[in-house]
Amino acid sequence: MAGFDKVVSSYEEAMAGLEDNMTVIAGGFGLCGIPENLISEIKRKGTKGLTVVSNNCGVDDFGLGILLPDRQIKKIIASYVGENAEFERQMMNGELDVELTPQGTLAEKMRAGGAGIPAFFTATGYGTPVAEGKEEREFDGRHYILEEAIKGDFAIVKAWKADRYGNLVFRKTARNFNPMAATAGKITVVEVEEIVEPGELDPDQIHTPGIYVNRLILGTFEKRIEQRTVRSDS
Amino acid sequence: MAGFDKVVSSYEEAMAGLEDNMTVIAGGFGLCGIPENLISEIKRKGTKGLTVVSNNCGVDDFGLGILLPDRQIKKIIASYVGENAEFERQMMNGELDVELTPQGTLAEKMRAGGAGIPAFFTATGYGTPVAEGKEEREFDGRHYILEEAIKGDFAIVKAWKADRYGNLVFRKTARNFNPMAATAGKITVVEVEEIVEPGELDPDQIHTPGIYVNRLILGTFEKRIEQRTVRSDS
Amino acid sequence: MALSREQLAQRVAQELQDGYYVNLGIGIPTLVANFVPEGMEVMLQSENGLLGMGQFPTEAELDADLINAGKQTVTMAKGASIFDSAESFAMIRGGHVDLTVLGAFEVDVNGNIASYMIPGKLIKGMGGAMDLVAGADNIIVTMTHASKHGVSKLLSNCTLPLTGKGCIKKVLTDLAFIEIKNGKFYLLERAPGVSVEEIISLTEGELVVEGDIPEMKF
Amino acid sequence: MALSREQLAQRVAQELQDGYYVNLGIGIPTLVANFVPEGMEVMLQSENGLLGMGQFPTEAELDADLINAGKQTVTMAKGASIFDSAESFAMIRGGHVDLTVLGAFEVDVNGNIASYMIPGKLIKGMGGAMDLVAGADNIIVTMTHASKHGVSKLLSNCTLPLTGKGCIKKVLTDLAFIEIKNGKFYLLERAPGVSVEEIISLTEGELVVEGDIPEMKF
Repeated sequence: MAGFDKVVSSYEEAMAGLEDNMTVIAGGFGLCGIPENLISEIKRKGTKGLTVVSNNCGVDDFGLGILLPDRQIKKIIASYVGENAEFERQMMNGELDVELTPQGTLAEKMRAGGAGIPAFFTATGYGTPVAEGKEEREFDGRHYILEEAIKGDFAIVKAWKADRYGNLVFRKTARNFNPMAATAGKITVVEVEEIVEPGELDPDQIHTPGIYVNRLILGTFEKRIEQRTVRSDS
Repeated sequence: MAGFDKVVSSYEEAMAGLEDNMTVIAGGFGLCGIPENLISEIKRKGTKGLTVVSNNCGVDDFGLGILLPDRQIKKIIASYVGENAEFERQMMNGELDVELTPQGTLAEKMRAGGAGIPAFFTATGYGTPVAEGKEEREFDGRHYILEEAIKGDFAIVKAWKADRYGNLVFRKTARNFNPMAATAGKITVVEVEEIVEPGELDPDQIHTPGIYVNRLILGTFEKRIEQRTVRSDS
Repeated sequence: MALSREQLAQRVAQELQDGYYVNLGIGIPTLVANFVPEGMEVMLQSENGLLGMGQFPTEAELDADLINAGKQTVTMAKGASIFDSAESFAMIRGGHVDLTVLGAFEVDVNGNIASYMIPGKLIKGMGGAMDLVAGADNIIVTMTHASKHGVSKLLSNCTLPLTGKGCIKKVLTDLAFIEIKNGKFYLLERAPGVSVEEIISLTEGELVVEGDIPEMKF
Repeated sequence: MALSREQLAQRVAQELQDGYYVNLGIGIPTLVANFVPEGMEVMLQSENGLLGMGQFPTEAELDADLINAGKQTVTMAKGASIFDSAESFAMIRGGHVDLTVLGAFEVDVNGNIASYMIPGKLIKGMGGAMDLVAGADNIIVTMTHASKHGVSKLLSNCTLPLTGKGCIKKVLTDLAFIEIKNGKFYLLERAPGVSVEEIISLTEGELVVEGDIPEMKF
């Protein structure tokens, strides 16, 4: 079964082939469901000039934010980039190219990239700065703009469980952008909390089929919480 | 919890409001995962002039095929319409308008209809009869055609299990077009083999969230097999 | 008296209906969940991939894998479902959410809304706001009627970069409940004790006042 | 001797690689699954929503909810996954399937393929064939080289309605294995005992024969 066994044994191996100026699509929303160790490996490698596609850019010392101090990110395509002082500094100084993209459009652009859809129309962003330079068209009396797909040289993904074939299961809202990211990478690398044998996952309950996954690695995760909100136990 | 309880108690109630000349989107592939009792109810009602969107049109005496003898279907949008003598007769005589649509394009048109995407580009069908009258465009040196979304006045869906809120779980390849159909109906009606209480389904394992479902009915199913192929037990 | 944050939320809650799927933005909209009328059930959609958001977790329930669109830890209500971001915005963009409530910096008489960016000052991104205003039919914008310095936020033309064009029909401010149609604001209700004159003076865009304007009821 | 159906399948199977995700069309392509080389694993994609198709079921295993794209009852292989039709064609259209094998009525020197319709005779629809030929980089078409009456099916221009334009690069017929490039057919291999002359005579489109053409090995 060697052919479908996607498991690699080191993070170095997991991110092998990542080169300067590549495009990396990352799953995660805020700090939830981010491929934290794959990001750390990119920091360790010191790869530069990256275009990163991710809903957010982490915080100053966690998530994609850790790639900022060494200026590893040249450009980021994201929907929301608050909560990060170094990010703001680089953006304001023009050291970092930021392409703000509506969250739903971003998700759909990743899905389209993986699904062989080069472009689609959406009402989102019509008449706003997002529409600048994009084709506009009416369907049934409503206005839409044309948005193009996004593909990455690498996609980095965090799942909960996987079998060795790369079939993935996500947990709660840590799913978010991860399934779309997984489809849109030329090389898709996934880190997970548990790896089981093929056949152990219910085929009806697999969120991402292994066909999208090239490399799989078992990790341990900090899972930092960005907004810790609790109620009293009463 | 009345507001989210989607369960109705009769097939009459399930299909109430279906009128002549409406568009009905149906889940199912071949005879697998078809909403067989909802189709029977349409036959019983005698609704005429329907535009039906479904991958196939059943066989002569089962599935959507049973709507043919009384000429209830005016037009069908499908990818494959073999195995049905009455269908062929009506099509050849020009009594039935058939819009052949590639299977993947059909699935994506339904998804787009439910997802607020009025149109998308696909390479499928470029340079073929399917492309006639459609816009063509190049992206990165490849040719694509523009396909528009499909929406229905009704969507009829077969799922395996549901909770009373309309959260759906499908079983094996009976899933097929059902999840997309469910998103694309103004009124989405679902028949299932089992209804459980809200909270009994694992939120991570729901295939179709209840927000897409308007009516839910418990049914019993013949589940006819179109191509019974078995191997010996050895 | 201008409405408090709680009163704003309370008034919005009067627009809820039993069985509504609702998306509540960050800030005042979030408070609406506290005022769902007795005997009524609504289900909260969180655009990061959760339908059926519950209350905040206890310490024991705290789960880093379960957050809302504001990145706060939450729980799931009974009958909740989880999905990916593409599915979540298919729901939103496809018009399946019954009511969306969100804040704004400015709205104008043409239903334009500006809510995500102040050039040179605040550039954090639109998150899901552009999808929410473009996808929903039924949107209530909650905002203060004017700045602390008395500068109206209900304008003839938005001055800030738009979040959406021609998509807002209802605005609830701390002073008034307003409908937008035919390129004008229509005054529907006023906050208790707030005069029509005060509302007129703080509304820069054309405001139509027809007949007696009732006070909001709580 | 022209290849048998089994030999066609056997020759296609030589193009498989360990770890390939493969979509096999109805008919001869389906037989390829029987000739997967020893020690090699491939996973079969069925476009109705199954990755990891197994063999036909026993009577005891028979399940109306588990069929393949030919509507035959099947089983699942270990590590299989199930998904909806949109996801299935996202996989196909997005180029994630490593090899697609399907039949045809005609192909031509420009890589066009006609496989789904004979006007006035056979109008059953394209099913997933148009998506498969448009989405895959690596396609092998299996077909008979000519009709029973000796009419070539390898043409300068397809005469039947196209399934796809410019998307076919490899054709295996009962007589020859052919590559399509630069607007020409290139003869790569011939069936055992079939002469180059016979292939030339039954190929209507321009056929390039360079050097010695080896016989297929089985």
